[in-house]
Amino acid sequence: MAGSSVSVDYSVAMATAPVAAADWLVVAPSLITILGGALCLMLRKNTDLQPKLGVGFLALLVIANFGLLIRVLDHGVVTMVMGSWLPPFGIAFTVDALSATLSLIGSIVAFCAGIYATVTVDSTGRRYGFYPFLLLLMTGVCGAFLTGDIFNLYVWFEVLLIASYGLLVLGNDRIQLDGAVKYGVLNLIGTNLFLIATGLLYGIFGTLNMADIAIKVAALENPASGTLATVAALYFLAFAMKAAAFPVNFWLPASYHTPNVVVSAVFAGLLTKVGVYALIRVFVMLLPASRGYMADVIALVAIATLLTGALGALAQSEMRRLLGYLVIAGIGSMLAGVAVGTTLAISGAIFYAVHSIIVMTALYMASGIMNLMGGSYNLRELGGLYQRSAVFGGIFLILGFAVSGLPPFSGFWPKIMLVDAAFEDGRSWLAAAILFSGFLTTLAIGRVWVYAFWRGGPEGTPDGQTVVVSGSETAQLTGASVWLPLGILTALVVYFGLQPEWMLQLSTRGASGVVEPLGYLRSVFGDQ
Amino acid sequence: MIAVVDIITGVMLVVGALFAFVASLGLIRLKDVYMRMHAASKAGTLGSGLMLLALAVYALDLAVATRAIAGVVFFLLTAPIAAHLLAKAAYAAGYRPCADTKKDALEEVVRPKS
Amino acid sequence: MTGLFLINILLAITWAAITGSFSEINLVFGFVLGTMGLYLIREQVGTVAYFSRFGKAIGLALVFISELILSAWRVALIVIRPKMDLEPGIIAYPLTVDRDFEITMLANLITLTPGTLSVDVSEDRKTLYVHCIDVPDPQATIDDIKNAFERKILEVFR
Amino acid sequence: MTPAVIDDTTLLAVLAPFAAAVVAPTLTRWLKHNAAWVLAIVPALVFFHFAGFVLPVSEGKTFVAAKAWAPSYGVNFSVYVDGLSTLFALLISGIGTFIILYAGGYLKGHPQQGRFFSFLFLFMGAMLGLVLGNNLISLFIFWELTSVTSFLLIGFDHLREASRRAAIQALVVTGGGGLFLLAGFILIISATGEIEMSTLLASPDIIKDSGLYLPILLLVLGGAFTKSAQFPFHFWLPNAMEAPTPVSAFLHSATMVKAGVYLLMRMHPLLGDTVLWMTILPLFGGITLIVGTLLAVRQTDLKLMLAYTTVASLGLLVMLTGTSHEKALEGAVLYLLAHSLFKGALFMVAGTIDHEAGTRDVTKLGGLRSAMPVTFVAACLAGLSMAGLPPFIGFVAKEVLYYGTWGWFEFGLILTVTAVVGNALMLVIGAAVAVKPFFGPRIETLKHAHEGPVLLIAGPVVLSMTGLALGLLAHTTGVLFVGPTLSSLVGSFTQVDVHLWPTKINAPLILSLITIGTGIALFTQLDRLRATIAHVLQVIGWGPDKGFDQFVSGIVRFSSRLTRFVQAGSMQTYMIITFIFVGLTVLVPGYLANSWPAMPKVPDYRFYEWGIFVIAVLGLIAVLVSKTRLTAIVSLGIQGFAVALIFMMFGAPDLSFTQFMVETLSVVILALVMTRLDLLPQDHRSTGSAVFTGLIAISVGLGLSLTLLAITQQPFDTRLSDFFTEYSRAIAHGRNIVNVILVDFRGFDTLGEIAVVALAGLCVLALIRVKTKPEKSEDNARQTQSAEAG
Amino acid sequence: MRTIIFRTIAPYLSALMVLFSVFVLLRGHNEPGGGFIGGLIAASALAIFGIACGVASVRRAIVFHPMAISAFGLFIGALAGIPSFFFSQTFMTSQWLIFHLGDVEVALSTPLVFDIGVYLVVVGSISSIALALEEREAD
Amino acid sequence: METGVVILIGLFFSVAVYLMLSKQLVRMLLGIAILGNAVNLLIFTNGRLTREVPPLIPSDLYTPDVAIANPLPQALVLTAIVISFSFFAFLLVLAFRAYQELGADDVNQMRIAEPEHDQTPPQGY
Amino acid sequence: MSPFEFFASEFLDWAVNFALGILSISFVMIVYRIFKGPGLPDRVVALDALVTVGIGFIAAIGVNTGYYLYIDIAITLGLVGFLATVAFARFVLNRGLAGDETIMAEVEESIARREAGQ
Ligand code: NA
Ligand code: NA
Repeated sequence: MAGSSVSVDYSVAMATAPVAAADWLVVAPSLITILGGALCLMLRKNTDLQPKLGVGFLALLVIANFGLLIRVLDHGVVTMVMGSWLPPFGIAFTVDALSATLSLIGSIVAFCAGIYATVTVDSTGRRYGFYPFLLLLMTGVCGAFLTGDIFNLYVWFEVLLIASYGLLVLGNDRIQLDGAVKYGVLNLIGTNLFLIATGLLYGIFGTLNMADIAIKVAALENPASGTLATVAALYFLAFAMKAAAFPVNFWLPASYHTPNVVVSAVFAGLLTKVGVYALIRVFVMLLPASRGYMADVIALVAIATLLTGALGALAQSEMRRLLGYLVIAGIGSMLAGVAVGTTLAISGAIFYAVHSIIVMTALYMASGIMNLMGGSYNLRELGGLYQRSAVFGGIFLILGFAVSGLPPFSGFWPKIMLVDAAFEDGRSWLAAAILFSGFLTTLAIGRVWVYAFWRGGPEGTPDGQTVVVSGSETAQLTGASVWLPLGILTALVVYFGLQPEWMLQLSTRGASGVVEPLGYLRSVFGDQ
Repeated sequence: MIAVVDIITGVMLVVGALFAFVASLGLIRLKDVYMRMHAASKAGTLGSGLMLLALAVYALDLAVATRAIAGVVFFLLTAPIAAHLLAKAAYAAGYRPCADTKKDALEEVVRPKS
Repeated sequence: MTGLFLINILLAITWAAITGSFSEINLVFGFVLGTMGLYLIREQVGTVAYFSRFGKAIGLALVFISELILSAWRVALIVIRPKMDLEPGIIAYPLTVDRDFEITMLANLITLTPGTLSVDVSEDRKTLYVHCIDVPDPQATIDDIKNAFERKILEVFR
Repeated sequence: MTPAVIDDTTLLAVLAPFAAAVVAPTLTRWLKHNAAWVLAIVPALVFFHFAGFVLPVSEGKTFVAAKAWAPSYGVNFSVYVDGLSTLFALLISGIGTFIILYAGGYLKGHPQQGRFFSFLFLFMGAMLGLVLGNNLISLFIFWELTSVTSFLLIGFDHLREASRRAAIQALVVTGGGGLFLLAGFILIISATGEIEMSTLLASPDIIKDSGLYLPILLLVLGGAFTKSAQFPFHFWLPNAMEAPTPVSAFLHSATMVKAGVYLLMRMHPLLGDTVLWMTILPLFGGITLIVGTLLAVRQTDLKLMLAYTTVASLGLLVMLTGTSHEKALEGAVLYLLAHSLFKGALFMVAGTIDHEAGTRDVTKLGGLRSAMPVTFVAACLAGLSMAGLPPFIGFVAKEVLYYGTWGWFEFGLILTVTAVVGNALMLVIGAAVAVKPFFGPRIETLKHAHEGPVLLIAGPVVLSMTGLALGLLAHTTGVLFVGPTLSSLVGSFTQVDVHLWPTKINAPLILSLITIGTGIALFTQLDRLRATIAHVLQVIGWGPDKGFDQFVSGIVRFSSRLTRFVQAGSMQTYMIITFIFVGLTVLVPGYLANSWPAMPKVPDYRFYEWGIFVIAVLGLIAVLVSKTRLTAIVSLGIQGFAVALIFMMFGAPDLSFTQFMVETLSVVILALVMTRLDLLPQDHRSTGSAVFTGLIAISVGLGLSLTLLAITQQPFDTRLSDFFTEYSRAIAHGRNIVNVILVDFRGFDTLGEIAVVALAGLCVLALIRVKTKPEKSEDNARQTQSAEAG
Repeated sequence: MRTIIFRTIAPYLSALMVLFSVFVLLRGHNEPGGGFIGGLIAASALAIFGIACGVASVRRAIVFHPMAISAFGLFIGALAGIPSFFFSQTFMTSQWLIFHLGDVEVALSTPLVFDIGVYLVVVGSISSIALALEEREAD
Repeated sequence: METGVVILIGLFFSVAVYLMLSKQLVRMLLGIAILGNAVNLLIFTNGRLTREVPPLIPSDLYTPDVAIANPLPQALVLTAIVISFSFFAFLLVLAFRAYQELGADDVNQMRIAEPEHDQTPPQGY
Repeated sequence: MSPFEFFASEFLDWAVNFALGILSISFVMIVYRIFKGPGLPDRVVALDALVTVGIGFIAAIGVNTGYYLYIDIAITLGLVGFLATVAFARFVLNRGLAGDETIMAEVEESIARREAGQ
């Protein structure tokens, strides 16, 4: 039965050259998370072991991603073809600066969430798979960032989607179920659109490898026309849904405030950014002509998202819903980068993505602490937190200013890059929208600060007095598990604000990598 | 030899198909669910069983043949059970047989007139 | 125990049948798998009676297949008849057999044979309720079943 | 001439206050309020450092120092030392020193005194970075930092709503203005390609020639006017008086509010001396001057009176800068210097009185001169300088600025009149603040007033004394400070000859006399004047301050309306909108790109193949028309079954195999689940909505069919499949190519896929097993609401 | 469904199906079938078993919690890709071990292990879902 | 060869969408199930269609001697089927639990996450 | 080939197509029953019949293409078809006993029909 008797030239089908052990870093994130997730799942019922295992594997994940980034910075784009099958036939993981950066930042956020969860996720949550869900969510996230195969990208999207479902419903509060229904159905439509577009793309080019597609698209004499135009539009719609761009972002405000706050934190950090990443990868690298063709539409969507997001935040009295809208506003900025599409713009978008991943997760964690301290998420019922802990107040203010794009924090740099790029592209309205959205965000954050922190107590507290709210689970606030992750993320926010150079270089490198993907193609097909 | 096999296969296929057809016809024409079950669970099973065997014959391959037979046996095991369960369930749920059904021994057991 | 062993052998043979290779190694493998399969249902196989007389079993099988063809034919006739004047009914059939396995066997045979379909077994396992597609004379049908099947089953399992 | 590069000590000098900010709380925990003595050393050192630049700068030298910050984006942390920046740096660090001391006394024993110190230092550092900033981006960063720190300082007394409101107001106005400035700067950078102020100043016409002058000017003014509280953005400044007095004295009189003026002066060579410039600035400056003084007169609270005069003075400065007239600019520089000194001093006096007497209401104060002699002296000196009487620097400033305005071609008169009126009213306030509380009969206050401690007195005394000294040494002042600063304004080395006593009777002198006369006259009529203005304001009944609240609540209400509209909360609406966009997406591009397929010919399907299609269609219809969910579920089986047959008929046994299994299992799971559900049997849809949704559905299906058809009519590249076919058995040892693809060629997909399956299992487990907690009461409320809704 | 007829026959049917599912799994590399379909068949077998004889007996029969089985499948599925690391090949490069037992040629390979992983995952998850739903009805 | 299937696919999509636009969760789910089939058929058709020749290699050959159906889309669809099945199962149970806890299968009545009468944002300072 | 062999293969081709044709007609009839009902059990019986006939169809296709592997699909189909029927039977039973409104309506209908003497 085996083909040993027939003589075939393996070298025409398989990569026969020995692979450096370091190249395995490319699959390390996927492997670590899958094995870790599976292990946690097997030992599901040992609820004490779960956090140790989970956080341990997440730490491994961070290390692996860090190593991968180093590898990419040293050796340029790294490619591994699974099963040694030559591209475009096998599935290739192709990692450039963009992929590695986002993967690393994402894993850091997940790691912090893993620690934070040791406090906020009870034994039931552990028993019913919080850590497996989190780890396998990261399988999806990292896989999506690292893969170089469009269908494989779809698979990772699904992995992270189903994992997010699990996290979303964990606990089964009525509000969760409600949120999950909307989140579930709408996101399923999104991934189905992605799959449809991919199927059609395969029908056009007969290939699935991104590099291969990029080459074939470039070879077309009119790359923005014909059925490809429809495919591009479908991709845009699909990823816009994933990225929660207006007006197809209903699922986000409907669900992000419903689950356990640490879950909201992870979602806010990671999910939408994967959509943005896919948008950049597919639109800037694979279908540049279509991007140019649709630039005005994208810009329009970006403006709408920026404004509806920021205004939405102003309209909320519930902390987590407010933050949900801030996530959306941030997406608007990244979309603006995609709309402009220059290297500066894309690097701005990438930097913004990194910033947004960190700061939104941190803000949700902070809102969780606000709830623990003030016994509520509602701005009407919150108050006196600045009295309770000035340090926490400071942290919140830093994060708030960061998300508003005020210097000297991480949000500032991408903002000026994007505004700059928009001006240079002659899109003053886009620039104005970015700035105005930042202004509204400042106002929203200022209101939160005034109500929850400066005000002496809940709404109706007499002027000049303090009413101490009986902070419900203050016990959980003692101990590092809540503060450490928040501290790490805040430190990053400050670091990227004060020392932006490293991230600037990374994002610029990532951006030029997708704008002129020659390095990417070389690493897949060699010098051809 | 091949020719003979072809003929046999053809005949089995036609007969099987006709039985299947009869089963569906019964499904349409018979009056209530219980009677329809007769058609489906007998003629249907026999028909498709025959056609499966036809494939086995056509294959002229022990492996295929044995598998086909195993399959047929399997249907013969499942079909009656399926019918039985469905009939039991339908009756317990309260679905009445058609008016022609004069004798109904289950009536007083399941729905005693009290 | 011998019953179990027999069934295991049967499973092994089934395995050989579906894989289509009666080589020793494959039979052994089939036996192993069969054992695993039986392990799965270890709790349920307690009541099994094993066939004492294989010949009779074969006989039973033959009868039953012929009956099946016959019944299918009858149904066919009934169905394609332009106007059907049927007298369907549900009759209570007094069971002689009392073992689960035998009752099941009988019920299935009845279902697969002319115009009858086992609907239910009474709690006390004394009566089998049978739906008949055309019973001008219930007693006749009951006798049919008694002679056609129940006797044979008793021959096989006792 | 090109600026000389100096070592990094200047950079450190800018950073020093930040370091102080870090240590301040700890230090204060140890030394209590006496920490002020130690902390004050920092700004003092900074002061002396910059004092070292005075002589070289007065010889026309300029210096730069830079550290790379974000080189990939051309951002450096760099300073540009010239006359203007030196003057400001000295004011900030000098006054800062005494503010720190004053704060030590003023907030003595306050639990958060340490935090207060570090906020002050943060601000100080930001301010230094701003005025010395050479790199536009870093300049902007420090600019925003001043807004942020002032937000924290204004809201320092955060338990009081007024403070919170004032803080938000300041943040919104100055922070919002900052965005204009940022846009302006980025435009400058992209228009000129230059990011360093010094290089920009080296070629002054670069912006005017860029073609983006207008937007740049407007955006920069947007930043400057908000920061420097020009009408109509002036309202936040008086409210900022909610902050503790040291803050008012430092930020809202001497330094921060002058950042806008600084920016205008700094960019005068680049943006100034144009019709636009000379129209907008004098206009807004003049209005601000008059409005500010009138409102000041209306006040009785010492701090508020001072605050409004600050507004007025800022207006005056903007007005003068707007003339682009050398003499007027000289006046502006002098006035800037004078104002910082006397206003700083007067604020501290006001604070001291408040601190010692317990009230700041000028009507409740009187005869304190005996109780607080030193404060009294300081107050007088500062007040006289403010009133513009000799021999104070204020007088000198007034002389020069009159000289400037008088000589400013045709509009000179208007400007001069404005200046005179403004100054006269300013004199009134100066008198009211410096004289009224101390003279007249002693009014007893709730706290028995007596002289404050050294920490409180040091500031006022030194500052007012300096005001006097600079006046007496007018010439030196001119040479050391005014000349160099003026050079920065006009963009070329300029020397000035300032003297205290007018050499001959000329217009300025007469104007001064008129001013003084009018002032004294008005002072006697102060109460009536106050009443009149109060009445007028009452008649108007609206001001930008009220407007701010209306703006905020308005935008909040608007946003909540908008959000309710776009996020309506109804799932069906979400779905409809989403699918409308899907429909557009699949139809519009095809239409635009005209990529519709050719008319296909009828395919040669066999009889039974058509049969399968028919079953599929029937299955779909069955699901659609099924009245009850049960029928629908059963019908669902039909179309799934048909799909499996289609797969089989096109040579995909594995697919139809799987499809059969999956379809049946779906039905089974449906049945299992449905066993517990009681659902509405009907799909209620009005004809209208049925048609509407039907159209959406059809457009989606149509668009996808057309696209798919168009694609399948194109030739197809079977490269991948050929490869798999070629090596499936030869290398991968498998004859079922599909399976080999699944477990080998594309095994990684399958790995992800089984992860999905495993997770789905876990999800369902979590869904079914975890019991829902009994919900909170408000959820109950909402539940009932939604019940009513339904 | 508490009926003697069904309850008596179902266990044998299940055993038969499991047998068949293994067959489908093992021959998948060369004929239609494979881990996924095999898994589904086995899962259906367990479902029938559960419907006939109650969920508890199924749980006892399979000893481990179905999700644990599923997790184990995922685990070995991922592990199956790793051996190539030691031959300095890329992830999931298949490794073959072919030897002869009597007349039949037995081929052990990492893809086979992987496929078994798939099988276990599907059996575990699907039966977990089915059983969980069954239980709700039982109670 | 493709035409008929393509038209059928369009029909599948239309029906799926129409059902998903129902306000009844269960019908929505039926729509999702059909949508899955539609997408699978679409991918399958994109690989072009060949009648009745499965991508299998006869046991006596190393490469098939006749033109076979395109195996890749089959593998992709297989993956997609499995995934959509998993999602279907999840959503089904989710709907079931939602119905249990929220007491409604009318999605428009599921207003706990986003209540009908939502709080207005706080005013003042 | 000999005329007999020729006839044989001709006959087989005809038989296969005939069978497939007949079966597709049966499919349509069965689907009609699923439409018509009237009761859930009727539909379930029909669905079960659909599967049963499908098995025959598959076998015919197998003969048509000469791929015997279709047998396994047929076997599996029979298996899951059985499962589906069982599940539905159980559904009918539980809902019937639980007094599900839809099923009760159908039951009433069947009673009415019986009393109407149909
Ligand atoms: Na059957
Ligand atoms: Na019978």
